[in-house]
Amino acid sequence: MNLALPALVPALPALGAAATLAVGRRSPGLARPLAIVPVAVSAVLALVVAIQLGTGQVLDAATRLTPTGGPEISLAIHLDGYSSLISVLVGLVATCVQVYSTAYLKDDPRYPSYAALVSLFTAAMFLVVYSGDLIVLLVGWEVMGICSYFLIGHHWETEDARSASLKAFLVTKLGDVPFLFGIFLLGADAGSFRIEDVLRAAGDGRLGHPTLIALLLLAGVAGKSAQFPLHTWLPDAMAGPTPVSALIHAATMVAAGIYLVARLLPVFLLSGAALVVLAVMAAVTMIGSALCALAQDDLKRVLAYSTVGQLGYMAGALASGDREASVFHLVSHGAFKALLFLAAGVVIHAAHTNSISAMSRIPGLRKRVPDAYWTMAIALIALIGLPPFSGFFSKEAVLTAAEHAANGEALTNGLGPASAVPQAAGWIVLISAGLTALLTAAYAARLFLVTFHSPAGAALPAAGGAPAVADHEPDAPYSPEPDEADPAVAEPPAMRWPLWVLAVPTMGFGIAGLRSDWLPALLDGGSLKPSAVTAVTGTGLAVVGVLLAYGAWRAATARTTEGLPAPAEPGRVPEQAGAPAAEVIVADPGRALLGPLFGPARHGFGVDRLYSALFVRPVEAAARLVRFLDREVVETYVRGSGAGAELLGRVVRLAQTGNAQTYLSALLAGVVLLAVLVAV
Amino acid sequence: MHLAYPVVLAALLFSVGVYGVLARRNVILVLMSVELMLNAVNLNLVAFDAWLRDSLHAGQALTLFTITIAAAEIGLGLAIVLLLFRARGTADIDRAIALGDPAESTADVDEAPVGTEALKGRATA
Amino acid sequence: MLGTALGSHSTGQTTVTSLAVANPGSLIQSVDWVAIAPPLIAALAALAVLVTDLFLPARHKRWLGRLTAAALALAIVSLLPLIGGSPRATFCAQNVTGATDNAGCSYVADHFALVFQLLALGGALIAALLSAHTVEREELPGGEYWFLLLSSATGAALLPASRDLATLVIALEVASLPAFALVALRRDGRGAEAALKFFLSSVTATAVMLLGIGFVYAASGSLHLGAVATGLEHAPAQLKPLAEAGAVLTLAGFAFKVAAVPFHFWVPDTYTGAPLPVAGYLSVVGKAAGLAGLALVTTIAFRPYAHTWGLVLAVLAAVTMTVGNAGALRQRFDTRYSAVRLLAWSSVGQAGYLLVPLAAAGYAPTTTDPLGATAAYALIYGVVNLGAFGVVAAVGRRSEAGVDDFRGLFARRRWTALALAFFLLCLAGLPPGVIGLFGKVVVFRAAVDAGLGWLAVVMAVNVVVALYYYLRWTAVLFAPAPDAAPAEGAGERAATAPERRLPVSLTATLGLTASVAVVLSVAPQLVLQVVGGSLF
Amino acid sequence: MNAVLIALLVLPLLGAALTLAPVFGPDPAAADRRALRFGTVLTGAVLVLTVALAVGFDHDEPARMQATTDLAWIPAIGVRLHLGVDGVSLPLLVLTSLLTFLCALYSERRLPSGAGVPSARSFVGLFLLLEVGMLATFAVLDLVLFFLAFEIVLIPMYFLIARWGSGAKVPAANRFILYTLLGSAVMLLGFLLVGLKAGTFDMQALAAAHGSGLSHSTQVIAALAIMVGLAVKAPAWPLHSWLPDAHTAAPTVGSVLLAGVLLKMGTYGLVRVLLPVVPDGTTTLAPYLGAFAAVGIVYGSLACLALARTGAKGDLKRLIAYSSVGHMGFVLLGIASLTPVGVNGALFANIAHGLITGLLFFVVGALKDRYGTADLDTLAGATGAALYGRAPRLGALLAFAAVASLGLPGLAGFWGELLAMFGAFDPAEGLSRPAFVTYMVLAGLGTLLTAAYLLIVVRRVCMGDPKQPAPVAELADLRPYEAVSWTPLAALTLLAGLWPALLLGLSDPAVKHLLGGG
Repeated sequence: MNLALPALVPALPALGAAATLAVGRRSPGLARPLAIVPVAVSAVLALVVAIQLGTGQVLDAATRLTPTGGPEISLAIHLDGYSSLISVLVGLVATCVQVYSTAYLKDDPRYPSYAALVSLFTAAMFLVVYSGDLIVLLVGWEVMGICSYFLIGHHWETEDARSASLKAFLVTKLGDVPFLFGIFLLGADAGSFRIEDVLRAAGDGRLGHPTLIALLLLAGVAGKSAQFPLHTWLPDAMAGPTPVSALIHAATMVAAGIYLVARLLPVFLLSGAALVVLAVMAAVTMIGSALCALAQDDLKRVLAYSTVGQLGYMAGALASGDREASVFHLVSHGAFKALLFLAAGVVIHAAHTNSISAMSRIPGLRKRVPDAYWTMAIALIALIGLPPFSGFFSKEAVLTAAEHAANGEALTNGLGPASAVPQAAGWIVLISAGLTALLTAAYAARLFLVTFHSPAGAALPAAGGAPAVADHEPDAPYSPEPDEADPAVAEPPAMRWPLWVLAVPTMGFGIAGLRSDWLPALLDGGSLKPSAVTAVTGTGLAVVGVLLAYGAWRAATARTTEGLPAPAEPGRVPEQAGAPAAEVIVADPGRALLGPLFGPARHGFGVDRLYSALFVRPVEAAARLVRFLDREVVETYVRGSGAGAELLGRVVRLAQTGNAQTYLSALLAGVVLLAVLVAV
Repeated sequence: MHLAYPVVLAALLFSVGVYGVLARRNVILVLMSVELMLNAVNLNLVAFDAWLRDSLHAGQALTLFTITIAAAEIGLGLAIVLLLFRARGTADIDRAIALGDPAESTADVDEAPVGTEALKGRATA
Repeated sequence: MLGTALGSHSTGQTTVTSLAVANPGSLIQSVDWVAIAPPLIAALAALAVLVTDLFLPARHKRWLGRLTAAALALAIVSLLPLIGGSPRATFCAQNVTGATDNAGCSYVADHFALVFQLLALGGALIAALLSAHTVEREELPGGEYWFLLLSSATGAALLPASRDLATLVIALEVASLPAFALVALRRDGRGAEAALKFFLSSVTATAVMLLGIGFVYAASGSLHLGAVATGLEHAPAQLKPLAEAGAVLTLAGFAFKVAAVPFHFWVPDTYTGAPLPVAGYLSVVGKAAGLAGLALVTTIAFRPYAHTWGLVLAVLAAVTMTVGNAGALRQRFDTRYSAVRLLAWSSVGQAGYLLVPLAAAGYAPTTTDPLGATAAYALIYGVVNLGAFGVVAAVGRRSEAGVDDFRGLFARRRWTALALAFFLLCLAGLPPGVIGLFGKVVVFRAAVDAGLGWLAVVMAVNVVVALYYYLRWTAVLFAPAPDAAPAEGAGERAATAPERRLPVSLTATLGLTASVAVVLSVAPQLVLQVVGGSLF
Repeated sequence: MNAVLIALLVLPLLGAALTLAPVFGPDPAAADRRALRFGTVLTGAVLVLTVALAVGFDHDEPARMQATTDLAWIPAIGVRLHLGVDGVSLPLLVLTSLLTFLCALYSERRLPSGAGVPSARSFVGLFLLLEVGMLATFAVLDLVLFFLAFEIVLIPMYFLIARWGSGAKVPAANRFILYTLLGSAVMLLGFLLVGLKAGTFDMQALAAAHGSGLSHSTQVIAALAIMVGLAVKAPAWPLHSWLPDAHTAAPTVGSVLLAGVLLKMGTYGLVRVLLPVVPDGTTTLAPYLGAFAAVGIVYGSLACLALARTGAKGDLKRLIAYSSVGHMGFVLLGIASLTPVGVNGALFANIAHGLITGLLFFVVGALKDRYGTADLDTLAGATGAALYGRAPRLGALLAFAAVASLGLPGLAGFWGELLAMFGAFDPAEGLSRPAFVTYMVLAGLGTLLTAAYLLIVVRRVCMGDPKQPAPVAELADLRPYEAVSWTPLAALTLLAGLWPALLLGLSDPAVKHLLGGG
């Protein structure tokens, strides 16, 4: 299998990006094909590479990029089952997003720069997936970060986009600095930055202090995959256009962290402590984000918190030593979460608002965007993890892995001794995974019911017919112009087609895990069949979650239809270009389920305020101190020496009185002084 | 005669000369006290020459030269004093201070030398 | 250290012209006329000028200037035969015991003497060229001016070659007395006052020096420098304080001439009061004479007390340059005479740099000879300083040029401004003034080699302080021309500055000094070769 | 080949001399135009010569000194006219001639004019003299000549700032020249101490001796003197206070050269003189240099943060000057680690900083010309200057430069900082490992702070609400001459980022030779 193909996969979108940037301003018409074709071709190439590689094979090839005086940095490729699986996912999602964006941002003047950045992002993601050298991986890693910064800041007219982009880049950069130190430690101990050398060194036990390395790498992963301590940037990143959220903040970039840990799992298996830390991190992320998702009013923020939660799942699987389950869940989650975001995009596009309570008061929303409605339903079912769809299988794989780790025989599939994974990690992951399954079912159901099926929307056709969208009062339900009513306009084909393409893997991909010669053969060969106990408990918890949400929703709608206004909650809605809506929550089961937790959950448990108090304010104080230090202390030294010279000059001039006798007396005094000095 | 007498006398003469130079207001008297100092030195030289019993009599030779130099200097000195008197109308040494450094102007004329530094502080700090 | 150096030169008593008869026993000594040629020519020229002045009508007075310049040139040329081979000594007394065979001689034309005679006579020549224009414009008494200049030059040329204290004193006085008269030649209040201050300070310093010489004579028993050195080594213990005091007092006289710190007060007043070329002459040739005297006295006569006067000179050097530069720093640019006053303070500062290698000679190991650094720096300083005085003469009418008259000179007279900028940067020691930079490098080298680290650092700081006022003056040169309605004072003076071409003598001076400085900048080896070999 | 190197130095010198002669015709306006054109042509010729030198350079043994000329100039004090180029100095030569050519191109259209600004002829003369000083510094192999070249640069830059600058230009120029002169005077003392004790001023011979002829105490004193002198030039933290004033007052072209090349002379001096000649002294002082470097990185970025805050009345050029202090902190950290990795990183960061900060100063200078002021608050207003909307290409270029400056991998800024930190991660033996690891952590924190203030600047300048009232109504986008003179910098930043072997391949063997001393 010649090396041209894998080398071409990351190169093509990069060249496409350059071409789009170059030609974008002069002939916007050309920008669309230049955006879609390279990404699509590279997706196909990724598939070809995957097929050529076949199952259970590892390909390593490298050429020196540069000497450094120490360990060399090389352009290396490390292809195995994981890389081909994820590269195909990335190719698929990226192509869908590019196609989807042509319609979504049809009338946006800055489309060429947007498309170029998405292509550059895809190239960077391919580089991370294929790269065999840690430093080159870091290059792809940070280029992804800067592309997400620019894309989040696409609508730089709005204040939210401006602050969200800055916050996203700084939080990920905060994670990347320890990540770099982790790479240094690995490079120094293994003598080279090549991943195969690092893995061999881990195998021979030549790594000096694995726990420190693992923790440093975890910091980077937490930053990039929005895990507990550094997750605050992802919900705000929803200020970017929805296709960006779909591509970057659902399927690819956030998955890079998990992919890296999967790649370097032997290093992590060397230290039990790191695995426990990973498990605790995953648990807190899962539960916290699920609770927050239950309380959000913005459709995209619900999905963002859901992504954070699902990434917690994958991290939990890794904490229990089974990277197969984690990647299996990663791929299936990538598919259905991308689908959810794109469908959400359609709904937001049609409803001109992000807030689900405002959507709930739009009559007949279901009718207007049927495709989005059905695909969203499928995706939500996959998210909840009910049997037929892929979500069920991948979630069960994670639960089985946790269960095995809990009773001591972790499914490390030959990467390390089963005993390497402490049972505590297994128990933490198992319990939190169960609880999150229930909460996930709850918020998914809440989302679906409130958005599409709230009675107020259906029961108030009469209140419709309000004038055009421009001047409608903040809390009046928005009613569409006549032409937007029929589905053909609300859902242009370019938006509809990708939904169904992504729906296929959402439904079918789960089965691929059943047969041992399909997916497991591609990966490490461990079985991915869910064990009976976890299957039953998992699904049971999911069903209970749905029922709870349904019950709470029924009660809430019953109360509203009798005229009892639900307690008004003027929530701040970071809306997109849609109408500002400080809306009244009509019938929200979340409030009933969460009770007292509803307020804090809505604002992400105050983590943002904590961080600004912990980090931002001390840095600003330090900056003011430095400015004072620079102006007062260093300056006084310099100015002082200048003034010293001036003072001496003034004294010398004063001595120059012009009187000859003063000169003579000074002269003789000097002579006497010298004579005494010498003679004595 | 022991060496001490002429040397002490010379020292006394020299200090009287120094006092005269520093204290007198009239320039001519200052000139006279300078002459005193020179003669004190001559006395010294001659005394040492005798005390050393120098065959080459270098001391006395130098005294001769010093006397001629003193004469020349006084000639010139008086000419200068005469010139000063004719130009300034006074021989008072304290009045001849026209050439001193002009007083510090209150505002610095050219751009304020703020920020300029000789960095003496910097070098020693 | 000097003894060994002198010893290495095997010199015989070379009888030269038929006039001198080698008669060892009798008091009539053979006189080596070629050796004493340079000061002799200058002296004869002085007499010639004095006599011809009587016969020349007023309108031919200019010829005296040309005669003086020719005589000085001839004197410089007469240095050439003495350059090669071994030093030639004359006026020797047989019965003086000294470390080297030349110890007894009063006049030794060795490498050291030749360099400083070149400096003295060269400086005098440039000053003569400079003063041709001033004598004519300020109606100074023609004959007397040239006679005094030549006689002072004779004294300055005699001093470096003299090897006993008496000749040193006489040479110093011969150099100083005409200078008092030169300063007073302008016959106005300012000239008189300047001359008075110069006179009083000089005379007092001479008296102190003679006192010191008396004590040294008492302690060592002889006046010849070589003999004094051996005498001081064997001086009895109770005479040691007397000898050391004598040594310091002797240094006072020369330190006055070099304008070291306690003796520098007369410099600004005298330079501003004196006619411009005289000020230039004093700042270069006067200082060179003082320096030569100091070098001779310290390195030959007081060699046993090397460390004491080494420290004294180091402290003196440090304080002198600091005071000189600090004084110059606060000069105001708008008053009259501020240009000359700034140059006066700058010359005090430069005297500090000149003293550094002398101090280093006290500490230096016997191998290297730091005196070369003083000679080299003095040569560079001489050329450049006289050039600067030349430009000040060209711009200001009498010596009243304020620095503000130079504002925008680049627009009016491009090449004069460039010349002054070049001279100032040489004085500051910054490229494009490359020769100034190498002068400073050589002085730094001497200090570092002798281990005087602290002095080198003080000098570094002083280079920076000095740069400030040199640069401000250079910046004024290139400042935009004074706008339409200048302040009344400056405007009136600037407007009347004659736009016509410079007189021939001034252009000659500026051309000579500028070309010498540029040639030296391109090939510093010409002047720095002095640094390499041992001077004595 | 050595003829090319000599021509490289002589050509601008003759050009500078020529501008003094009235050779450009009587009419001042035409003469100025011709003089500027002459300046561009000459600097272009110098660029062609340097490229020829680079092409002719024998790339597979960059450790050997090539194109050498060795003539005795002043035997009295042992100064030899010794020129030569190796892997360390070649990239710097190319960078200098490139930046000077681009500045000449830029100033042909955009010379700062105004009341009291001298003629373009003297500008070109000073400009060429500046180029001679810069090229000579990198090409010379004799300590005293290095000091001479170091000083040639001072007078032209002083006049560039004092005459063509803006704001409090004369005090800033005075502070620049006096501060740097004191530094170089102290450095001269160090050179003389080494030269006298070792017997020769020739860098190659001294490097070969690798400090054998010098006692330990001499080495420490000499190293201290040289390090202080050079630390003033590459502003190490406590000695940096001349840089912000100089940059705020300097004209655009002056700022580009001051940041692009003059700072590199200091760090180049550290690598060329300090490391090989006084190794023991450097090893004793390295931890302190590392400490000052690390503090410099954090201090510089915090100062920038203070300036970038709204309402802080921060001047954009002053901010970039402080960012230079931060970036040069990385270079000094790399050098202080005394390892091949660290020093390679330092040299790479040198070139990268030259390119990126040159571009930044060009763009900010253009902004200052368009808005009339570089004050961030007036520029940004309440929400931001929305440069993306009003002048998209200019905004994109500023964003590119800012992103490159914060060390985005894939652009030139990353490799220097990476290797410098990796060098500090395991410093040479004999240096205390924990100290250097703390410096590395501080440097890591520095990169985060750098990213913070640069992106704040991008946010306040490039982003913003277009409907917000702007200080300047109509804003011209990228002009053709600006595009021509800036694109090479952006292209090279990208090229050096994607293909670091272009520079590291040259410097690695040379650095191993310098450190190894063999």
